[in-house]
Amino acid sequence: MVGFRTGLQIGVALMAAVLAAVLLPRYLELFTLINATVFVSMGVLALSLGLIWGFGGILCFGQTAFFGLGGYTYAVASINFGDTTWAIPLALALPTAVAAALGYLMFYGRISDVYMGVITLTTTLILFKFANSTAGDQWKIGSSPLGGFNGIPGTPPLNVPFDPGTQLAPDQIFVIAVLCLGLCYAAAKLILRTRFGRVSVAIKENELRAELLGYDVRLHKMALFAVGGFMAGLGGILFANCVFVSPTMFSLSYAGQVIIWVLVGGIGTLAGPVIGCILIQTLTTYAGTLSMIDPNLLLGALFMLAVVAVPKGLLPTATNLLAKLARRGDES
Amino acid sequence: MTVLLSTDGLRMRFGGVVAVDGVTLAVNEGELRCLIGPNGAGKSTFFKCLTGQYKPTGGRIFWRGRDITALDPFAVARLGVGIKTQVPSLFDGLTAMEGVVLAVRRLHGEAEARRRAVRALERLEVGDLGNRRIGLLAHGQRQLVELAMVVAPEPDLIILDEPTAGMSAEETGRAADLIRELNREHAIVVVEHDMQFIRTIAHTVTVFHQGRVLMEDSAEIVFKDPRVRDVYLGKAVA
Amino acid sequence: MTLSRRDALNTVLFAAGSTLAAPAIMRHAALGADPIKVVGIHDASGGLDIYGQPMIACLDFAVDELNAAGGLLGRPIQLINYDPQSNIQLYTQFATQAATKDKAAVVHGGITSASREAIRPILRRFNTLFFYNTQYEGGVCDRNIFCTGSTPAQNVNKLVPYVQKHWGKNVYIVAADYNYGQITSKWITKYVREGGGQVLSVDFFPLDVTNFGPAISKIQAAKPDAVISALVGGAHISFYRQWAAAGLKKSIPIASTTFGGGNENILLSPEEGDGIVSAFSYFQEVDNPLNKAFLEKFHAKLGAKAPYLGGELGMRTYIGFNLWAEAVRRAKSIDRMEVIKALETGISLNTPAGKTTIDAKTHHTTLDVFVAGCTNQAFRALETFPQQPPLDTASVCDLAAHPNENKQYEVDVKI
Amino acid sequence: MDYAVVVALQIVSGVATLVIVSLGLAVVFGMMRVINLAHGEFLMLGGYTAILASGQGINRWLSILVLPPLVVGLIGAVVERVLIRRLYGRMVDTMLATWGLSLAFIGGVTMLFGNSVTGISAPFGSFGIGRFHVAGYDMFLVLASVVLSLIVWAVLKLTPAGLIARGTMQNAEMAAALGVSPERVYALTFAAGAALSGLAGGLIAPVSGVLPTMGTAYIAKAFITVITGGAAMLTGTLVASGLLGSVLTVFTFLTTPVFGEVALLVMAIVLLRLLPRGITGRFLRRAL
Repeated sequence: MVGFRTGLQIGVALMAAVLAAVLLPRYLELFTLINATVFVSMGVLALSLGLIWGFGGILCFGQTAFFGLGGYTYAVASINFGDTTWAIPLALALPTAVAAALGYLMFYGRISDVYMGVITLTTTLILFKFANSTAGDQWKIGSSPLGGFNGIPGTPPLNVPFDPGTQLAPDQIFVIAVLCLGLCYAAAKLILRTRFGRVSVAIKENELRAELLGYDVRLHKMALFAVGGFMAGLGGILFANCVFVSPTMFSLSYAGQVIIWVLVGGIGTLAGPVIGCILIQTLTTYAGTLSMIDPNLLLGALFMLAVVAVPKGLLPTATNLLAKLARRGDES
Repeated sequence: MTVLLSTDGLRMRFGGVVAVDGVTLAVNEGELRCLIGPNGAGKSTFFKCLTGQYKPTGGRIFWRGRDITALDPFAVARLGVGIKTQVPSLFDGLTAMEGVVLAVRRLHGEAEARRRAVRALERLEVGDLGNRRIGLLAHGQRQLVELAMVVAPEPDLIILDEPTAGMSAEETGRAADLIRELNREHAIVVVEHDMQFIRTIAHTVTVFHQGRVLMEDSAEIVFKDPRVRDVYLGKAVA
Repeated sequence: MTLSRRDALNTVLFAAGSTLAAPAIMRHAALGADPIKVVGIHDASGGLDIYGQPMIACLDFAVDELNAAGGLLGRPIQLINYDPQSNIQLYTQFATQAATKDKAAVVHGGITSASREAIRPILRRFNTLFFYNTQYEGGVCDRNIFCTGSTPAQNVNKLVPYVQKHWGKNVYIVAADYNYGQITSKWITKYVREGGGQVLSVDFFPLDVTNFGPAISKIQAAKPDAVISALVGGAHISFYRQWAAAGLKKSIPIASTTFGGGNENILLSPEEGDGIVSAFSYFQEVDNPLNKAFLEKFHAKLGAKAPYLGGELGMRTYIGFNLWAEAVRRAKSIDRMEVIKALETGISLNTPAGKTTIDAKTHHTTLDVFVAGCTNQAFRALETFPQQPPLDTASVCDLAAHPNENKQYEVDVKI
Repeated sequence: MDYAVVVALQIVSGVATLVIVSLGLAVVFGMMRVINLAHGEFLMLGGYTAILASGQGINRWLSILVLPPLVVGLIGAVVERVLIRRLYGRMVDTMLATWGLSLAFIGGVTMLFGNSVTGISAPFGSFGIGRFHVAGYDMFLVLASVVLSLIVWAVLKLTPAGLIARGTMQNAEMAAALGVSPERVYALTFAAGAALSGLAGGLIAPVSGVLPTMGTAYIAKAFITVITGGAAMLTGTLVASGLLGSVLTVFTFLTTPVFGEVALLVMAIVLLRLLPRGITGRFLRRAL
């Protein structure tokens, strides 16, 4: 059974996604739409970390590992198949499986907090270094060269299932991306209502108590981590569709940004990370067009300000503020 | 009477220190057993071995005759063992009701789990706290909510580690009543160093000293034994 | 990034609610016509800014020069500069923006081959003319792009014989680990073998490697006659520094296809940089009247903020813009196809770097090449090769015969 | 034979570099449990100090060894005062804030100095081993790593200040009751860590280039080294540097620099899987 509140949130989110998918392509210019698709794909990535960190207590410094794996698998598979239809399930399965395997390694090894951070960070860095060093001719999977530092600029966009001749246009890909984000949000909300989701939250609250109640903490964490890997992989597929895959997807700067999106948006919420992601991405892009101030300086200053001024993240702070205002409204 | 939980020559060493040194012990169904001993006698280490938090370095643990040595805590719990730790271990971000529901949700569907959770909270006389956030409760209330979580799945055996730690005299009295009440339906092992408390509830008492079992007998006999007094007063035992 | 006067002006105008390329517009408000939009995409920050800064400065300079002379077709040029921050994703974003939002008449940009390959398909898809003004590994065959920099047949082909003639037959190659370094090292291998020598080994380094200690020991063990470097970016400068620190400068000389392309020679001390030999189609020190006049104007305008125009990157950007402007004048239109057709007539300009002519079949250029040695942080021409055609690309690409071709050819050499 | 000696020397200098770039982070993380993501930028600032100072004609040794720790230590003290102090005990927030700080430093330095700073060349020249030449400065770095480690050890173990610092980190309330101001101790420790990072930046400036973004090349490696080392910050960092640095250099020799780094990272994962509390979580637990 889904509670009223959750149902409402899911309803609103799906409605917003559908509205955005229907309306935005009509009113936005093509370039804005393509940029928006990039942001949305990263929003899915932010959501994945928001879920496992905010609700499972798994601080993953390397969520980009699954993002990149999803993208690369999609690119390599669709170039080899000549059709994107079967590339998608493959590109979802691989990051999920890798997340499960890595989760097995960490959680069954009882590795915790900071150490887990290092292992996940290291994983994405290994993938980064590896992908970066595949510029030579010997690095080929089937008919697809891995391209090293360049990545694979020829990543094919989605085609109509089983019809490789009909590729989707950027505005259609935008619609798909927005719907994916909406569905991921709804799925995350629903997961948190199930026993599995509630136990995961309980594990975040107190691992020992959950264990003493007979729940296999390691299995739950591994499963949640795999769900996160799945979502990040989906984000990677969407990203590959509007940009193309390159080692940057695994890079330290992306890995760090995801964490910042979640923190700025509000940890312990699902919408927060998505909002944080889109805000910061917009800002980064805007900063690149400014010539009077270094973009890094601007972003850095904003992050520091955010930590000191809105330590809980934007969404929770805004919700609290609204609640306060509403209360004041009631009183008067 | 069948043996529920037993150990055979259980040992636990940390580096050069042997905290539990060959403990053999058996708890029967329906029994109320107290493990006592001064600080550092090895009780808590023994408790953590029983609950799977430590993997013993020697000896074996049996549950209804089955070897369960080195099982993980969740697997121990699934056998039907309810465990309460010394420092209350709770889900501070959840409400009391949510916490207790989760305790039974492993075994039952949602509706049934809710019914049982309500019953457990009422049984511990904290039915009115269901909607409160656990993190905001007072110390005594937290102890009771934790007990509700332990009791709710109706385990065959409850293991309590120092249940009276940090309690006032009055609260300790109530805790004693509660344990006796719970003992009507569950076997209980209480790890405790407060002799007064043990006196009010005990049937069979096992005394730990320097990682070994010093003696094991009914409460009256144990408390009269000079060796036990010496242990508590810090005299060396011959 | 240093705050140039232009930036300061921008700041003021920006505050007044004007657009980014305000100076150009303001000066020509009198012309009253719609400005022609030109977009520049170069890294002004991040690890590749040592190349981006001179390119941006030269593009700014070229646009201002043209506007001061009355603009094009009676319209002023509005230059929009984007800084992709050495981030490939931002390249694609800004290229999309240039094509679909700004509707730019032409995009000048891309530094690494990685960034070029990232934006080339986008600009082609959205029918936006693209100028790539960097020395690169050659082989791009696409009617929508003009590559105005030198390619291996022009630079490597001159550098390797110099090395073999003066230093010896056998070389050791160190190269940046991406398509530029990979393909360029194949070209080096090809020319070294043609010269009767051997490539003892090729080592590739990702752009962020700074510790070359082990590589330097390996090179010593291989005992080459010379080292040829195709290293790229700020981090790789450490190689030259560590090479000098190991005291190897006297025993094994270095030649490079990239050294001096940014400001490597200025970042290094004379003891570290002296004696390194490069081949480019331009050096700031090139001695001719046009270059003298150009540098005078350039320094008069930018003053102390003028970047060092090491290798050809900045100058090629200046030339690339002027080639485009000349084509617009001849076509009397900024329409993409009209301009391409005008360029394909083989437009030729006398530039500070010597005469530069568009090669219609390949969309590359015929240009002068200099082999130059670094002395006291400056380059001195050792040999000059006038009017070198882009033979490498020409051997595989003929856009006159196959106008719809769209790929990058690679030389087929086994390393 | 002489090749083997050269390889061995490279391994030692690889380890030494890792020690040098990790020590500052080890002190800040080991003592205060603060993950300073701006550590790499402290190195960068140290490098810039060295280069700017020597550009002004200041003595080379003064520019490399004295000024960077002073300047960066001072910057560290300011950062602690303005930013870190508000965030003690909030590990994740500290990370976000120091990440922001790192970006701001990169941006600020880029705006101030751009990219046209002259590097300094390494002192000492080179010496020959058989057919090979080795940079003398590499050996100086090895010596510097040993001396630095000894200094850190001696300060913490032998001086009253070190004792007070360690005591405060163990139990701030107790220290306060004994009349020590924990705030001052934290501030000084952070500044000391920053100074170490600054010195490291000055030391590596002649070998690697000095660029606004140079810190990013070191932060991940330093972070991984310190964490793999475990609770005993000095011993842990030394042992981890030894293991990881050797793996890095050996694999770089056998394959390519990329696979050298991959090997380092894989080694770190394997170590953490086997020793979930870091190396000194299992061995040498009593060490400093």
